[in-house]
Amino acid sequence: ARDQVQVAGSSTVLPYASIVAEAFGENFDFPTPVVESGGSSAGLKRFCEGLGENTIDVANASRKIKDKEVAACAEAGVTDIVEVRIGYDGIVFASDINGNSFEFTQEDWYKALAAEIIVDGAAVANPNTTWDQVNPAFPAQPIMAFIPGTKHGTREVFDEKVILTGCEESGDFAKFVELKGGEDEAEDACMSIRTDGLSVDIDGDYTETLARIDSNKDGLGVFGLAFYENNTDKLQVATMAGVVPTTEAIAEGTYPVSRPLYFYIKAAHIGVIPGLQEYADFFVSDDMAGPDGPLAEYGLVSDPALADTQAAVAAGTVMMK
Amino acid sequence: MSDHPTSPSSFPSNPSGAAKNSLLKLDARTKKRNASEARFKAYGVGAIALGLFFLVALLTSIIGNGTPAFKQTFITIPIELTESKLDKSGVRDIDVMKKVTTFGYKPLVQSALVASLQEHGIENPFKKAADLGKLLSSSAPAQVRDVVLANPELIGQTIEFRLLAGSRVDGYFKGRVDRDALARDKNLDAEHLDIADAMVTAGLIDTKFNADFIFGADASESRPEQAGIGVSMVGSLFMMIVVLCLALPIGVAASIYLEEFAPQNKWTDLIEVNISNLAAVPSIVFGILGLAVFIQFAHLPQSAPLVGGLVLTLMTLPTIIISTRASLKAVPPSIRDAALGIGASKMQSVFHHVLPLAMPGILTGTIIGLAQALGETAPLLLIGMVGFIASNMPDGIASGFLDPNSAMPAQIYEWAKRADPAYYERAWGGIIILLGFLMTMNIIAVILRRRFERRW
Amino acid sequence: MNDMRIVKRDVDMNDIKISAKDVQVYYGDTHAIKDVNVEIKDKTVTAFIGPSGCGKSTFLRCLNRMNDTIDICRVTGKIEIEGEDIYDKRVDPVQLRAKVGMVFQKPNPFPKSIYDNIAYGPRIHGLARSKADLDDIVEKSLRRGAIWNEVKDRLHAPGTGLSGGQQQRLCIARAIATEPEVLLMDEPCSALDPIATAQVEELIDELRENFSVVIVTHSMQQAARVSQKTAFFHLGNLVEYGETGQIFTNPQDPRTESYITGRIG
Amino acid sequence: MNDMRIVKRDVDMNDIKISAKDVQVYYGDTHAIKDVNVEIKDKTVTAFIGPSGCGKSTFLRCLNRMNDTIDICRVTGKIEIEGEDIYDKRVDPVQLRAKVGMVFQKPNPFPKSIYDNIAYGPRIHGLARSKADLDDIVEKSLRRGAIWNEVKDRLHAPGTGLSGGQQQRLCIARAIATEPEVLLMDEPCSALDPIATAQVEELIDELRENFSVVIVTHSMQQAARVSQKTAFFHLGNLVEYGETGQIFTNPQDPRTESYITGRIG
Amino acid sequence: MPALWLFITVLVLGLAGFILGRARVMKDADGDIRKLHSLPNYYGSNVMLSAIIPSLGLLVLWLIVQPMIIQANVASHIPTENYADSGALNLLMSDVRRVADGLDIAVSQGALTPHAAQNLTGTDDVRGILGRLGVALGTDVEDDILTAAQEYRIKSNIGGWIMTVAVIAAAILGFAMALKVTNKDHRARNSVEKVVLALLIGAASLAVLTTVGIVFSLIFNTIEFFKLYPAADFFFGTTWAPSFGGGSELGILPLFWGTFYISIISLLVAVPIGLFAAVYLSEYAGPKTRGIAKPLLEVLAGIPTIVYGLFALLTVGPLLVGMFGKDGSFGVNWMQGGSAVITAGLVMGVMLIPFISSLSDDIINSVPQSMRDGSLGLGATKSETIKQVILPAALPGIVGAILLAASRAIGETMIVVLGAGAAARLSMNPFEAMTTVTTRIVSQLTGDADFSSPEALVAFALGMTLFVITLCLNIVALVIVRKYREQYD
Ligand SMILES: Nc1ncnc2c1ncn2[C@@H]1O[C@H](COP(=O)(O)OP(=O)(O)OP(=O)(O)O)[C@@H](O)[C@H]1O
Ligand SMILES: Nc1ncnc2c1ncn2[C@@H]1O[C@H](COP(=O)(O)OP(=O)(O)OP(=O)(O)O)[C@@H](O)[C@H]1O
Ligand SMILES: [Mg+2]
Ligand SMILES: [Mg+2]
Ligand SMILES: O=P([O-])([O-])[O-]
Repeated sequence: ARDQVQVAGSSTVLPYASIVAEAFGENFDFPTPVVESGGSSAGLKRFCEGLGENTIDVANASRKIKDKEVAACAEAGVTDIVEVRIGYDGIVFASDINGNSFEFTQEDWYKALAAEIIVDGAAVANPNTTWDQVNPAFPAQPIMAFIPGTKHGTREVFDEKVILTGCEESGDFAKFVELKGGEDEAEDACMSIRTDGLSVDIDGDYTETLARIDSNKDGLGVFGLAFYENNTDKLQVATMAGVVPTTEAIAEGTYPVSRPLYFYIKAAHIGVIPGLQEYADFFVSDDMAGPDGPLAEYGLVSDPALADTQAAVAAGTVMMK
Repeated sequence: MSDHPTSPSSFPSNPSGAAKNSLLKLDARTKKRNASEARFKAYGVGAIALGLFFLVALLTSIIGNGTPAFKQTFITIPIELTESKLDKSGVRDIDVMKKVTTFGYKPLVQSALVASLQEHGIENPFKKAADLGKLLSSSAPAQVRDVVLANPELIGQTIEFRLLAGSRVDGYFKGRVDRDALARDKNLDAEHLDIADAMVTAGLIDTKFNADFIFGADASESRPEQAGIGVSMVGSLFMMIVVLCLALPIGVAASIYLEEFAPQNKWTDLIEVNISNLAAVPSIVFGILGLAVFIQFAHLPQSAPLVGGLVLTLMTLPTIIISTRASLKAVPPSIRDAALGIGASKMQSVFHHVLPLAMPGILTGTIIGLAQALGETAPLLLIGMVGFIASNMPDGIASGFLDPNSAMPAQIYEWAKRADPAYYERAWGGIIILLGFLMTMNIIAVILRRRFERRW
Repeated sequence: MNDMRIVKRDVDMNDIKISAKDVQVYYGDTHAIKDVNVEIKDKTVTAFIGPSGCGKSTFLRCLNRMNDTIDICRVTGKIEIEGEDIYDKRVDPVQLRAKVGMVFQKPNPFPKSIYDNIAYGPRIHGLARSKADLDDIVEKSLRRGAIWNEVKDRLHAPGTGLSGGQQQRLCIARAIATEPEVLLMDEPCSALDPIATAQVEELIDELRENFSVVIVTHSMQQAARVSQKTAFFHLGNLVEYGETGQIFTNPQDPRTESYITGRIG
Repeated sequence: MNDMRIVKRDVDMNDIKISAKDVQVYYGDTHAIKDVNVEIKDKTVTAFIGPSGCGKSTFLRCLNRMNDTIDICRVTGKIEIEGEDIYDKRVDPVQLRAKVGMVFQKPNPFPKSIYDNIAYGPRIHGLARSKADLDDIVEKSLRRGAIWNEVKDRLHAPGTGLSGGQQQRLCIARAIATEPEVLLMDEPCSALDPIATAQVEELIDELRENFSVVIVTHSMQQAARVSQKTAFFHLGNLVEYGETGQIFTNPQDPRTESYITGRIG
Repeated sequence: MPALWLFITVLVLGLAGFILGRARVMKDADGDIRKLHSLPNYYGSNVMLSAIIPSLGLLVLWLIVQPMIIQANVASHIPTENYADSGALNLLMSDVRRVADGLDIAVSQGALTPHAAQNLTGTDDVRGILGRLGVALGTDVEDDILTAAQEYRIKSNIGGWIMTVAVIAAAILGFAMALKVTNKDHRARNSVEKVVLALLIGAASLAVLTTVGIVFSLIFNTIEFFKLYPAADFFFGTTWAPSFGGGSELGILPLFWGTFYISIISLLVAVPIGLFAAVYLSEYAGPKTRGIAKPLLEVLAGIPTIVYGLFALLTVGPLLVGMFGKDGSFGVNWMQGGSAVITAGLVMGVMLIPFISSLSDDIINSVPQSMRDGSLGLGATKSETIKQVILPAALPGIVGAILLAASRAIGETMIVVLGAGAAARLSMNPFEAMTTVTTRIVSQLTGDADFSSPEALVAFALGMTLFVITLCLNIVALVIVRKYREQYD
């Protein structure tokens, strides 16, 4: 019989899960859990294959599970799911350490990366090619943005919390509603990113973004906070809406671009797979996920409502259907 | 001819100028052909030189980036194992002592470091022991705890421990980290480096060859200094055993059937096309197949090298089959005739004569197929072999095949993604080991291949 | 199998060993053998003669189903050995070829040592009880193939490193090492000097005492010397078949006569 | 190249074309050719005779440096063609082989069509100015090789699908298609019937008018018929070399005599 | 008896059969192997195979069929009103099996006596008992499930015994029958060869089975995808723009074009270099050079693709931009960023060199020397010989090698992601970023989209389409090889 906890899913959650798993293995008699990476979606898919030893116990996700997925899970017999929010992932904008510094607003990013913007009341293909055209306060550095590819959940956050917000703030959104004839259409118009090569989708990981900035010093990249904090020797971070991204700022909610991270447990496996409950408890314990714990130290933005989560995990509260 | 006036058949050269075409002088056409010959040969040399040049370029960058991974910085300090902290009950009951987690050991280790600095008269600007403790790897408490739990009698004594230094400190001694870079790094300050320098002078810090990198297990994101590739190397080894034991015989058997026995008809054409087509199937699709067939249908364990090996076998088969068939085809029919004419059965003619002659090609296919299998990550993603799988070394054959493990390329791929730059050098170091592994694997095949090579 | 063979031996001295009826061979669309009917006697040497390209090799290869290995080759008609149809489904071509050995027109030694070339057949047929036995067979075969003296010091050198004529004799030795009942020899002496030729002819004569031999040759003298029966092929037809003496002295068909006297090629 | 050759032709009818001095050939440690000295005349047919394995092919292959292709083969001594050392560094074996053509002992047609087999040489040497020219050369060569009638309807069928004797004639045709000055023929008639043999001999005779031909044969009759000079090899030695008539009627060396009379092999 | 032990027993029987069969026939022939139809080992093998093959076949078949039969049988114990459809029944049955397996474990570990296990009722805490033993149960066990599970256990137990008996009987029967016919005239070789042939066929079928497996593992999700996304838009769409909010455009054309373009460029690099290297190695180089250079080149195939990817990203890309980019050394300003089709193509080409060079070298090396002699003897230069005689003769093998390299190029991800970028684009310009089908399969499969959304399912449709397209290409290649193949002798 399988005696280790089997975890799969998000590569964003992986570092945190691996820190927990390692400490769990060191401090408990249970074997070190296996934490696979492969993406939130792939993890949830395997999570929802069914119950049993040949399926995983825990799925990590950098987004909330979707209703359709819950339904698919239920269809395969995975009816009782415990949802655990472990904290937040800050998303930051950084450039080469030796380059110019930036203080962005969402509007700047929208103006720089949208496929179309409103100029003189008409939607035109984005004419901006240097940052000073976007915002005169910026240097005349060519626009070159490395943003997460469409496979990454981060992209969704970026689209909605940066580009769409920027679109709304600039007032272009209202104009688009007028022009395109509907809010949905306007949203689509706002969030479509230019494809002329000034914005580059990164399908790989943050290391790839970093490498691209390394080989193109004009580049600006989108990173996770934890990643940035480990690479402060190469990157300088930009402020967003006047706030410097730090764990504190994100926890307080003043820094606007972040997303919650989760993991999901099969309730049916609790008490069956040895160590599963203990692993979940340990993960959300103050020792690990608390504001001074190793996860926060590594870059996780601790959840202010951690105590509630701890209680829910201990009680094995399952999601409402 | 005029070059050889002493030649016995020498004649006065023809006055009309119709020069005889001397062998020693190339005629125009031969010159042209020779030039094209020389060009052709030069292309060959050029091709090989180019190939080798790329190899050297790649190897240089691999080795240049990867060698630091083989060295590691250690901090040696005495730690007092206070009973009041580690075993309040005082009865040395392991189960009770286990209640003290690494979080309990951490302050102990950190204060020991402070004490050690004081003892050596090294100035310590940090008020909190925890701040100074950033010099140490976060693995230190676990390291101490393991020793204590294994030898409870040590409690109460002061023991000298050789602990891993944190990755930034290690990076400092390898030239990766400097004081400027630390200005905005919350993990370490420039003062730490001053202390580290002083500690080197005091003999508390040294940088040594790090065998744990070659033999150890993976570590979490927060402790690159502890990570090793050994366990995943064993994972790869077991997978390669599966691949070799299955793909080679099955591939050769399938090729023999298709090339030597199968009737030539639409069906075999279909199979032939199918096999070449399998080679073009993206490897991740084999992962989908493996997950469905081996884990969900056959209920084999997840993350197991056995399953990984099976998936890679399916992936390697086409390579071996294609190369085997090509070399079987290249054996001249007269050899088959000779054997059949003596009364050998078709089977005997194939196994006794054709197969040995096709062996070089088969081995080449094996070399290439195994190289591919050894370096493949994508299909492993779907069967649970990529991620953080820090198991211990398998403790037997069965456990080697069935217990969760990763593989070298998956490990390298994971490392390459990790945020701490210290993992960067480890990824390259891992590649060095992977290549070493590959070449060791190849050597046997290459030697065998040379023995089988002959012309006829 | 062996002893059966021996039992069968003394049934009839001039028994019919092989009979071919209405044999047609096609290479793709080319009709290479047309309607050949022939009866080959046991313990007899039969010579096939005829101009180059007339189908001698093709027909010879039919007799032990070596044509099976040529994809485009199609054989119809009936060929019987000792009354058994060799193209019958139940017949194992392997057993057939063990019984009907062959020396090919182009020498084709295995890329192995000379010793292994000879020993291969006896090994797979289990003709040797021991290593010494095998050594014996190898030596005997090489001697009978008239090549022993030349190769005795280099038994473990590759067979492909021999001269053309040596290779040919090696192939003869290889074929007789398995002691077939019928031996088909496709121009076995083409690359041999007169002495070696004489030795091989002697071998053929000796084989005839127990087995039957079919030999393709371009040398009328040789055919006359070694064979009792001669078949003359021309353009895929078996033009004439009969006692060697008669064929050479008193041919029935004008084509045979022209060929023998050197008028058609 | 062609016309130049014709100019040279009439220099001397009995010029020495090839002279070999102290030629030794080793295959690894085997000493295959020992101290051979021979002078081959231009516009003459020279026959090499000798028992199988005596080194005829080996020596023949020295004359156009085909031995270069055998790794373990080592040649010492001096071989001159028209006074030029062919083993000289400056000599291009390619040019040499264009001048000294060769028909190998084992027919080795290319796995190409019959047409391409023949056209291959003329193409690489640029002997044809046009497609029609090439067709011409092919037809002429096949006719001279006495195989035109058999293959004229299947010029685009593969050369490997021919009978043994046809392949041999194809190789002869292939060799003469490039019009070499010297033609080395290693048992060119071994697989041929008497008529085809006669045709090839006729070809040789015709070639002699302009070129020199060296032929290896096991048939004394053939040697006597076609050659003016004969060299007898034995165990790697050139035992005797002289006028054909003299060698066959009045051999100086007892070994020659034994061989001719059929006593040593 | 557990299957493993049964398996071992059969193997031991087989081994005994080998020894006995051999001994028997030797005795029959009075120790004179010349009297045998086949070599003695064939007789031994024949007995061994007769003992092993049918019985193991039976074992495997039994292991597959028995649960099916028992399941059908046991399912009748579950009232029809408890489940809605066959899917739900399946779910229930898997529960039954899990409970039954759990009870087995409980009994074998001594947590329950066999008797107690059969007498548990729904009121007992079955889930708790089994949970403590590490058996995962989704819900509390209901009465009829438990009954069914107990029934299941009884039947499998009985079935297991019958299986043991049947398999051993089959082995002994095969053993005995084979031994009985073992005499000196028995055609043992033919029998053994038949079995070997069957094994060879089996191995070949495995390749076919793999194909079937791949098609099956892709087809259902592909169909699912086409239910959500119009096929015409997928096959003829010229935009690839997946997005999380829905409204994705998932046209395959730009991906297919990218795949094609990058593969072509990589082959343009690898084929000439590989072929020239192969020719040089086999025709010009001495054994020493060859012995060193060939394995060295093969190392290129073993370097992990991530290294090539980084090489493309960090070295080749910037280098090319330095040449073709703005202010580049050629001053042409063709290239904007380092990520481009040409970057990935070049680097991938390097990786593919050994695929072509090594395999072709082996094939060229096995062209008979007489072919070379024939050509050289006509005064051809080595290169003429190679180009016109040897390469055509080696064509099938070379085409095989090229196909293998092309396949690898089509299937590669890492180099493309890092070297060519992730942007799907339909453009002729090799200096632009593009992407391939395979990388999109990987990224959509490992991405964050809802796994039942078209954005995730498209991976399967892409896989399926790629499969069909490469199949067509392979058919073309086969036809070409057939046409130009030159069979030497
Ligand atoms: N490739 C080789 N490697 C080693 N020995 C060889 C090789 N080729 C020929 N020999 C040996 O060299 C000697 C001379 O061989 P060669 O082929 O010249 O004989 P030959 O006179 O042509 O005989 P034949 O009439 O049988 O063709 C023979 O003893 C032969 O075994
Ligand atoms: N593999 C083949 N494919 C096509 N045609 C073939 C093949 N083998 C032989 N032939 C043709 O069949 C006819 C008979 O060939 P066969 O080899 O039987 O002649 P042969 O009598 O042995 O001649 P030779 O004395 O030249 O060896 C010839 O016209 C030949 O071209
Ligand atoms: Mg013939
Ligand atoms: Mg010879
Ligand atoms: O792997 P992710 O799901 O976090 O992108």
